Amino acid sequence: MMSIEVTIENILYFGAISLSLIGLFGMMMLQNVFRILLSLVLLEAGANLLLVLSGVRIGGVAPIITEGMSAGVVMNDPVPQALVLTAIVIGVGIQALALALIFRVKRNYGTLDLRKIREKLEKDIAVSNEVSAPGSYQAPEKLTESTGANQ
Amino acid sequence: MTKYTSLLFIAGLSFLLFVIVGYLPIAENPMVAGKAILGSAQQEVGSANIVTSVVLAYRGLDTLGELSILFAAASVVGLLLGKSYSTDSVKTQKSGQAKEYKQFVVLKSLDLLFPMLLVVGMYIIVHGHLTPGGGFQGGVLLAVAFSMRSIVNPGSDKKNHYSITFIEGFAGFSFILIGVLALITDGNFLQPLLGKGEFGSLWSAGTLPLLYLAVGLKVGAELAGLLFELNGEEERV
Amino acid sequence: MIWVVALIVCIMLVAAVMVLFVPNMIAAVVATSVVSLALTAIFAIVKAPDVAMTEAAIGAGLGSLILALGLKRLGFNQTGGSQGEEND
Amino acid sequence: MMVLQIIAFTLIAMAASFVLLRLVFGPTTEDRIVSADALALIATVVLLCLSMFFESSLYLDIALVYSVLSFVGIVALAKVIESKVSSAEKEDKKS
Repeated sequence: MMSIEVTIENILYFGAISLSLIGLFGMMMLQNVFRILLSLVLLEAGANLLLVLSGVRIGGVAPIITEGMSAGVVMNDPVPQALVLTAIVIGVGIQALALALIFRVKRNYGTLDLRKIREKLEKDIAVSNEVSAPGSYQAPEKLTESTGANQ
Repeated sequence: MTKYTSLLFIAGLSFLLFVIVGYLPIAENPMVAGKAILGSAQQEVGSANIVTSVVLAYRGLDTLGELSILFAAASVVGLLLGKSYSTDSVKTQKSGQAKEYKQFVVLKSLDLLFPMLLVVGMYIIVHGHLTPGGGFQGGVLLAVAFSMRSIVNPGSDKKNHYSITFIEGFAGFSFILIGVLALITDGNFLQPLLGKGEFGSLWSAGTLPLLYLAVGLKVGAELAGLLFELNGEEERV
Repeated sequence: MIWVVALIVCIMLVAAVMVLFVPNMIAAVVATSVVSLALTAIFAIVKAPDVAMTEAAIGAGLGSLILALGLKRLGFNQTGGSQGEEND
Repeated sequence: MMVLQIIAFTLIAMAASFVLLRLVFGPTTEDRIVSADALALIATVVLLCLSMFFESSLYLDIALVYSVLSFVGIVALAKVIESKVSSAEKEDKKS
């Protein structure tokens, strides 16, 4: 049985992993597209925190050389910090791109619910292929009802 | 059924992550590349901020790739939203002027904030090699400074998209030009040029401040264009 | 110092759970910016000032700005909140 | 110095927990936005205190950037609320 000390690093690792898992949970379980985007932001933040924590050293200072600094001082690892610096900026680009896609989804389908979008998408595909609407293996009764009402 | 599978996957992943982190050497990792960079960055690059020297000198090509990814994201957003953006600008022009009286306090405080945002942004960009900060953070400040007024009052912006495109292209071109000049004179792409200067002063670390200025202008122009695009009319169903 | 870190991590996790389960969408965006805020403080505590400044500028400022523009444009601000409280 | 640190962080922790209560249980959206604004102010103070206790002026820039940009984010969120009010007025006029 491993004993776990309560130190600052352990608390921070716990927070980072929990944040990533909360984001992953949201991305897999929720049905609203906008909320899935928010979960993606959380997942990204947790991964970034985990990456920065891997470069922290005990008693380290920021990797910036200042004037009164003695020679033997320990510095944090600059490489993960530079990686995360890049990742955060790319993350906001991904966020804006996903938001633009969500705008288009809203304009075309009129809803943000993932199940309704999937239903309408399958119907569109069936109409464009000139076959009857397929029954989904997940909810056959509901789907046939909705398509029957429209015909 | 899918729900239970997802829950099982998340539970397994959390178990795996916690066990892996339990066996990691927390806060004492060997930092193979980091130690070498920390030892030689002051002599080789001459920038006080070692993260800056990693971003622009040791991994400068990655920064170029990142800028191109950001450019691709901004242009795809423009491609997806471009039509509605260009049509409603004329329509909202009149209502924007009428709205100006309603939002007096916010608009005046934004006018007061505008020079402060510019000064802070340029300070962050120019001092990127001495203090924390740099092109990305200062670029965000510049983008917010130029697009905030049109976000608060959608009819009042002049929509000079042309100058934004020009600044963006110019900054990207100058970034690559500095890299190619280094390739010609020194044999390595994006090698810092112009001598190291006095350590810790504003004109030090060779071409790193110029590179960060280019990055800041490019990021600022791209994000400002992105905000203009996203600030369109409400989606009608 | 350890209690400060524990409190900040607590704030971060509470806000993260709130992002997923609060019914109002505007409150979810507010909670996202609170997560970024706590992350900024954590990055400053682990002595990574560059990353902390990036997170402050992009996560807390530009991120919530972009998400607020998205909310405005997607029509989550309609009266009654029936659209905003669509099931999730 | 240690006593000062403990007192400062205790006061900040109390303020943050009260504001957090309002953020989680706030009945209206406006409450939550105001509490997020207050939390941004508290975070600025935390960053300034960290800069004092680490005895390094590098962390002051973070507080500067954070305080400026949090204002902008809150203004954008307030715009969402304001358009909510104006669309409600429009619907009232229609009906």
